[in-house]
Amino acid sequence: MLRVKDVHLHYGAAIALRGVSLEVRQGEVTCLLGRNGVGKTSLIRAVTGMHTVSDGRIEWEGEDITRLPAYDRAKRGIATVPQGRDIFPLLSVRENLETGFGLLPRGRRKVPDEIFDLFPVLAKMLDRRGGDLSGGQQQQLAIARALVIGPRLLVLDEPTEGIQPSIIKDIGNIIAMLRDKGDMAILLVEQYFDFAFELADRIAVLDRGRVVLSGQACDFVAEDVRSHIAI
Amino acid sequence: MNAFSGQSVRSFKSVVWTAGLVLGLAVVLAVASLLPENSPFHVSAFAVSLAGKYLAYAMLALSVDLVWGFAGILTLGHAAFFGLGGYAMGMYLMREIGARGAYGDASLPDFMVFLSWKRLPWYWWGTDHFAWAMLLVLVVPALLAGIFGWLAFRSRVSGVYLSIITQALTYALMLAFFQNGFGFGGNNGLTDFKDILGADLHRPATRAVLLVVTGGALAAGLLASRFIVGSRFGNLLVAVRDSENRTRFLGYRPDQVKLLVWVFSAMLAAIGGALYVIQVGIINPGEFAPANSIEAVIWVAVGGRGTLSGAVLGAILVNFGKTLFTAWLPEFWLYGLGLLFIGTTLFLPSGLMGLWRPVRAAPPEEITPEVSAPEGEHS
Amino acid sequence: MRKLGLACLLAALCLGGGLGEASAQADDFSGLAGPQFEEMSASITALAAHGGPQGDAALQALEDRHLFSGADGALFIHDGAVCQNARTGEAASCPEDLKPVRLNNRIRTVLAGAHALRELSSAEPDVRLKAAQALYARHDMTMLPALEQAMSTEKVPRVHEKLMQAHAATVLAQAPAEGTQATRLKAVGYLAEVGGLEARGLLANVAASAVEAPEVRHAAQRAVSRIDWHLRVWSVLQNAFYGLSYGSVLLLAATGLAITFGVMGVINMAHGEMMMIGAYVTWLVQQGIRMTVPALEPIAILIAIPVAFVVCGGIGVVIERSLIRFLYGRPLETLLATWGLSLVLQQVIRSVFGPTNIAVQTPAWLSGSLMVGGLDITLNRLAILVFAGLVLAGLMFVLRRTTLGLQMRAVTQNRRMAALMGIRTPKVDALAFGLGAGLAGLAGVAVSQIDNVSPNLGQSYIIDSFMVVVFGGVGNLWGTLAAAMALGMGGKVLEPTIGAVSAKIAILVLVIVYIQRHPRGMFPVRGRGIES
Amino acid sequence: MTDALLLDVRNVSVSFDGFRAINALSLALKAGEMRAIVGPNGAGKTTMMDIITGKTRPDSGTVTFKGHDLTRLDEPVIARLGIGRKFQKPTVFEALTVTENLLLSLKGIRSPFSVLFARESVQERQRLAELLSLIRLENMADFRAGDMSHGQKQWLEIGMLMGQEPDLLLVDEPVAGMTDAETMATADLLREINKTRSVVVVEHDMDFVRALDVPVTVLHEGSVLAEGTLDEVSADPRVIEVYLGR
Amino acid sequence: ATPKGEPIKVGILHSLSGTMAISETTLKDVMLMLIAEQNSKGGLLGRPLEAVVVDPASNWPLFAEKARQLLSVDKASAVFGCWTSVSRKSVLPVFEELNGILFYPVQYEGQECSRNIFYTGAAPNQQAIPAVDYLLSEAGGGAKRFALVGTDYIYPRTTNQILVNYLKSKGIADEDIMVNYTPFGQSDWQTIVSQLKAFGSGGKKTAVVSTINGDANVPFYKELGNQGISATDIPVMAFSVGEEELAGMDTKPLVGQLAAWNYFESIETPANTAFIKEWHAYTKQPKRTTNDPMEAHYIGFNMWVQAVTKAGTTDHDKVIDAMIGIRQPNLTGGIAEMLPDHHLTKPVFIGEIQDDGQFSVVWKTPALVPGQAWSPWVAQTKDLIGDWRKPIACGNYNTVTKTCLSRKHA
Ligand SMILES: Nc1ncnc2c1ncn2[C@@H]1O[C@H](COP(=O)(O)OP(=O)(O)OP(=O)(O)O)[C@@H](O)[C@H]1O
Ligand SMILES: Nc1ncnc2c1ncn2[C@@H]1O[C@H](COP(=O)(O)OP(=O)(O)OP(=O)(O)O)[C@@H](O)[C@H]1O
Ligand SMILES: NC(N)=O
Ligand SMILES: [Mg+2]
Ligand SMILES: [Mg+2]
Repeated sequence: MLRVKDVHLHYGAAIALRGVSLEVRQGEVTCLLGRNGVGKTSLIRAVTGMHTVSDGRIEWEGEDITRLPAYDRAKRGIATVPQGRDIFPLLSVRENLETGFGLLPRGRRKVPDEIFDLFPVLAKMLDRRGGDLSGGQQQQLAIARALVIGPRLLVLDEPTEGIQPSIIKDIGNIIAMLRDKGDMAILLVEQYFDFAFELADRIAVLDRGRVVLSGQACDFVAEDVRSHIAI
Repeated sequence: MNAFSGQSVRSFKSVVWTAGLVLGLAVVLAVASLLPENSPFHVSAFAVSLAGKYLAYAMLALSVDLVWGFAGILTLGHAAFFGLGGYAMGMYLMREIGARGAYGDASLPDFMVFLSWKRLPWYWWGTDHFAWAMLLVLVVPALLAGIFGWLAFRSRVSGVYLSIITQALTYALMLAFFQNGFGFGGNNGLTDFKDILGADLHRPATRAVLLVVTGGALAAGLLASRFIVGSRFGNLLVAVRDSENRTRFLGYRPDQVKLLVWVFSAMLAAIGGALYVIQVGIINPGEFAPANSIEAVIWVAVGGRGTLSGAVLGAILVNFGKTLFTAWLPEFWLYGLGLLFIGTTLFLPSGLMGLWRPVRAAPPEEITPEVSAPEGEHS
Repeated sequence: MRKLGLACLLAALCLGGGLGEASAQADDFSGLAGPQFEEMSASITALAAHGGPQGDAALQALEDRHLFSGADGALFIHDGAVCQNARTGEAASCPEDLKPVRLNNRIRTVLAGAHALRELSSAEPDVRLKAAQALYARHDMTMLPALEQAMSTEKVPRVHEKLMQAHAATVLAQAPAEGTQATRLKAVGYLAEVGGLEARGLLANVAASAVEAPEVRHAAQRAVSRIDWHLRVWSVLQNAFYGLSYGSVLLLAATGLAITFGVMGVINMAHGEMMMIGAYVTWLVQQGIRMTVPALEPIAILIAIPVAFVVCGGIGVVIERSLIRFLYGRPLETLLATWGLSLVLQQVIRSVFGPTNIAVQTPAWLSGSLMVGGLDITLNRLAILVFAGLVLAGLMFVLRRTTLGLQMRAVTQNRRMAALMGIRTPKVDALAFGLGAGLAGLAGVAVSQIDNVSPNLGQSYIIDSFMVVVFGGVGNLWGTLAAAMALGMGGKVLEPTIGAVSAKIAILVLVIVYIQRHPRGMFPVRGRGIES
Repeated sequence: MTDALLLDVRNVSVSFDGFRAINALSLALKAGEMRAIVGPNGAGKTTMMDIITGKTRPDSGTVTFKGHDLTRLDEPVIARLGIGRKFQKPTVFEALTVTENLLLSLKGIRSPFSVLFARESVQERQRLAELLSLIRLENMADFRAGDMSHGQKQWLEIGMLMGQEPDLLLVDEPVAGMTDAETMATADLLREINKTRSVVVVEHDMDFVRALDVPVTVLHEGSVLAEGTLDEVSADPRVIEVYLGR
Repeated sequence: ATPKGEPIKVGILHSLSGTMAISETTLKDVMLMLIAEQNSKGGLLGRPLEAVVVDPASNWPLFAEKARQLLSVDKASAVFGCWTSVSRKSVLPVFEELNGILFYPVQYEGQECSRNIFYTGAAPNQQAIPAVDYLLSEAGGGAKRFALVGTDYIYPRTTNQILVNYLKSKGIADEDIMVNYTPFGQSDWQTIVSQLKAFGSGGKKTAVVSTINGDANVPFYKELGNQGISATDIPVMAFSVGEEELAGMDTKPLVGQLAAWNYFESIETPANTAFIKEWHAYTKQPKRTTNDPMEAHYIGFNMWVQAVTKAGTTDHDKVIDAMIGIRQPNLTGGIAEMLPDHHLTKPVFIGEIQDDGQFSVVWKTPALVPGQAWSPWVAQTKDLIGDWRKPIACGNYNTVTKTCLSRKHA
């Protein structure tokens, strides 16, 4: 279980998170919602280790990981699909998928076939440079890349951005499937409300660096939540 | 990154200050050098010539900062323009010697007599006229920069590719000027100058005037540069520097934008070179050595890239340090200089100017070093 | 003043401006005691002709620098332990004030001739063949009788062949005499067959000679033009080899930079200094081995290869951890820091080893050259060519086929994302920089075999290295290879016609023009991710 | 509004290393028209915009805009002819502030010399204020663009596109990363713009496309798969198969 | 007696960093040794000598700046310095302007005669011409074809210009002279060495005269060795290769190659032996070599000491005048005399490289050769002499027209 406790985060003098607390449980999808610039990505950065927090505490599976560098968190099973995709532009699709192999025991260094079932286009383009892919293809690659390392916590920052509707549906299905396996915790940031609301077990709504609403998804009515993230 | 960002354009008051300071300092030193030698305020001719050299170097640094700090062109060959300006000035000074050379030849400089040349090569014609020589100081480097820049920017040569061809350019010039057959005195270059516009170069008054002229030129250069990078054009430069392609889709021609500063910068460097040669008394192909251009970049980095005043400050301080170290610690000064460069990068990422100009980027300790850096252009 | 006058006199004596010294025993040996080179040469000729075994021994000793002269023209052969009287061969106790008998080039020439003559009668055909070869090159008319004698007894065809050639050369080297026209004509034909520079020289003389019979002269002229044509053909290949070899030096110098700069994006101005350290390590290894296990001396250079790689690599890791790692994302600042570093490293080496050149030995098996047809392939260059190829192949393997290679590329393309994928970026950075520095060290080992090793070594390679990496297309090893070879070949093709200086300028201008047409080098990294 | 063709893409093809990204694509746009383009990831939508704006040269085919053959022109010229573009991945000048970004985009001065001597005019100031409020970044006017969140950059880029006042706007995925409410607002904005200008929009958000209420072109594997109203194309089984999913 | 009073300052203007440090550092060290020795002998005029060391860093304009500093800030009574001709050319105007004294210890191209410079190295007629004489002679192999290879700068260019004229006067035909220049720091000699090889196969005895600059020599000789050119085939006569350069090379393949100098470490005279011993003791390096420019500084320094003693003052004008005619024994025998043109009389030696990194002298000029500032083998200067004695007192006096070309260096 991931526990974020009273986390503050600054960019220089600017403050992006002011005491955010959050829990993400195994076998659940926790959905983070909020308007542009309220700090969703910042929270993801804090959790994955892309940015050090100025105050507060982050625990994963009972261990304090607040000060661990990103690669050590990855080693503990945290995989990330960052906003903006962050594909390695000059590595081939295959190589992009293999960048996480260092975390796997030698025998398991193989891209699982399910991934190509889910994203058939990647199988066709294994030798194309990541940077040459279309935006949506890159997004698919980013998700696939995160799944390759077999994470226990999957962090997704707007994973449906730029993806065609049919594949969004597939992604929804796979997230649901991963959740249903029960051993994976999923933290999902999403603007696509219907998509998020349908998947979410828990919901947290951010506004200006604070959690303004949180709880079990089933406790909320969609329109209430929507109103919190309206302009 | 410590580099100049658009917003700081408006906080450029320091440039005006620096210009005034530089000019004032030059005037004070010049006047003090003319005081009688026993006066407590007397400044030696040596100090005046040193100051003149520093200010000339500062012009080179300024010109580098303009293209590197603002247009993002890391030039590793700017000394080429400095040297060309210097040679043009040297040609005039050489001709001024007239029949006072070792061989007493009124029309041919010594080294030509020495190599049994019979006639002045065509490119030396008219160099006995000050005005023509000054025109050459400006036009030759501008022309070279123009052609070079036009071709390079138009075909979108950028980044290290541009850096390396600027280096190749100055290296090629160095080798060419080394050749005796090239008509510029080979390795020895041009030296042993006597006077300028009839004024004896060895007289304190002449030196004082030259120092003031250099100070004035530098101040003018600073103000002109400020004008160029100030306001909207400065923003455009930054835009071109950070995302050249994006400016194209807005309808700008980044090649022309860059060419404009590039040529201006070359001319600035050339003026610096011309003033340098008068006061240092020699110009030779060593000025084209790639290491010189790299050093000029380093002055800028030490002073603070993207801050015009910083370039001037960096050039003066590093060279002053060099003068001191080479005299005080002749066998260890390289340690001092090397460590200065290393220390500056580590502890003063914004250069000396960063000391009093607030750094705009997030302070490094906020971020784990390993994961903080925004990725550079993947090259 | 007086003392100095004496010194002058002494000096004059030593130099023997023509004073001559009455020797105690005027015999064939006496000239050897010097100081007159004239007499020495006469002695050698005489001893070679009829000096007997003792004469042979003395000449051999002279060649080996084991011949010493004492007072009164006494001569001793002294090789380390044993001392004997050169004239008699008896064991003797060597006096204190012995001086080695001095040689000059003329004496060496005469001595070489004498040596060859002696060996003509060796039992070993290979030795005789070498002797014949030497006599061919010497074509000294005094050798003619000995040559003819040898020819008449020689049974081994290839030796006989060589002797015939030597004979022909010797005949032609003399001025024509009455009635020798037929022999000379035959000799011309013979030499025309042999070809090569030696023969060409002799034939050219004959062709230009005014006293030569027209028939012989014309034959010689034809032979010269034929040989010239052959030489021209070979010289094309020869130049190609020079180009390859020069290119391979550039390649070696650039591979390390292809990592630190090409892959990691660090503008590593201290790259040359890492090469310099590699060269100094080579020297240290050689010295160390000489002092500890002299038997291994010939392969010291091979031992230096891994040592230099590890030492330079280690230094690279230290540099990365203490300096470079603070500068990621500020690629241009690495220029400043590494420039400072290069100044410091140069001065450290200057302080420790002194400012002057140090002598790195070239082992015998790397010296000299291999003749392949008309192609002269120098062994050290060949070794560097092969070495460069191996290094490049190894590097390709590491980058393309190993996890480290993939991680290195990932880290430099997107450091933050790489960390998110669990890549230990600090370790990868350190290893990558270490690899680059280690490769520079390897280049240093190679360069120590052809260039001078001084604190300035790095400075002379840094510009070319950057040029190669950039010209080839940053981040592409094939590009680095192509660029190194293109620059090497280009330079060597131009050099014979326009000279080294202009060739260098021309190459620089060509690079500038080429980059204008191909703004991302020879092997550009393309794609939509790249700003075009 | 005339019926004359503003943009005429005809039979255009382009391949990258043998991969045919655009395959004999034709597309025509009348002046004042707005067109939505949808299609699977990798269908060639962005590439098509690259071709129109001069970033990519087609291997064959012609692109005509106001009578000019765009395949012969380079980016700045095309931009000056009146084509503006918003990129799929928001691209703004990160070192500049929001205001500075907008100021550079404002229609008008483009030659380096005139930029050198340009001073901010009253109209420009007014225009800037309008734009800032339009993209709701008034309180971030002096914020460095590079420090903004993803969505904020999206908005800024839309603002820059407005500032250019082009005759034809090419908008690549404008609402990616926007909330539903913002998405609707953006649709309104585009419709408003369309009153005076022509627009081509690429989007995967069907709600947004629906809100635009304009003809839709479906691209697939580099060519047009279907054309019509949204309802028409959504009913097309091929479109469902390759794009919408069941 | 321990010297007392205001120290007399002696400037040392040699590069301690950069490309020339390789050669010049030694000269700085030898000057420090000479000064220390002089101080232990009671100083000069009873006053101690103080060395002022600066580092012009192989940067020519910096030479001028440092010269100015030594003369105007440190008030150096004499300066010992420079190696390359360009560094000398760069400081010359400064020395003339501030009326300083410079001792220049390196063989050079001549064609210069300043009142403020004492040229203690060889002029072309004290090195190049005798060397070629040797090569032409029977003893030297009787070469009939010459390849003049050099680094592309003024010293080789001028020397070769002089040599070409000289060789032609000796009946060597144009086609038997090849001239080739390379850039500084040339490290790839494959093509040039093979050209030399081909040039040497013209059927005539061929010699190479090398004015290749210091650090390009190692790769040059390595290539010679590898392409199998030995001294007995094509001898190479070098003007810039001394013991110091050899110390950085494996000399076995080079045995027999030649160099022309006015001093060799291997020449055994009591004075030289003592000098070498002192050098080893001073540097605490028992293997450190000595070389020709060091001897030049030794002579120059001792001459200056004599001249100051004679003049009784360090006043520059008086010392300059006192210098002419000062005699100082060479380390290798004979007496060096300061001539009116500020050059020395020197013996000229030809040495062959030995496998121990030393030279063995194989020839020497029968008498000391007086240095000529202006070469008689160059049309423009054949009538010029320098004579700084009154009444001529000029550096470029035309013996035909009986006038000074200019008062330039007066
Ligand atoms: N590198 C940075 N430096 C300074 N400020 C930043 C930086 N990154 C983000 N911010 C600011 O922090 C705030 C939160 O940004 P964050 O990226 O977390 O927003 P978000 O909720 O993910 O928005 P979006 O939906 O647009 O992605 C924003 O106001 C943004 O301007
Ligand atoms: N430079 C290139 N090299 C190789 N393939 C490329 C290149 N540029 C584009 N492609 C390929 O061309 C196809 C079209 O890409 P494009 O970006 O136009 O798609 P798109 O329709 O915009 O998709 P998305 O909806 O995902 O943004 C993709 O399959 C992409 O991988
Ligand atoms: N004077 C010299 N050797 O440059
Ligand atoms: Mg976000
Ligand atoms: Mg797209």
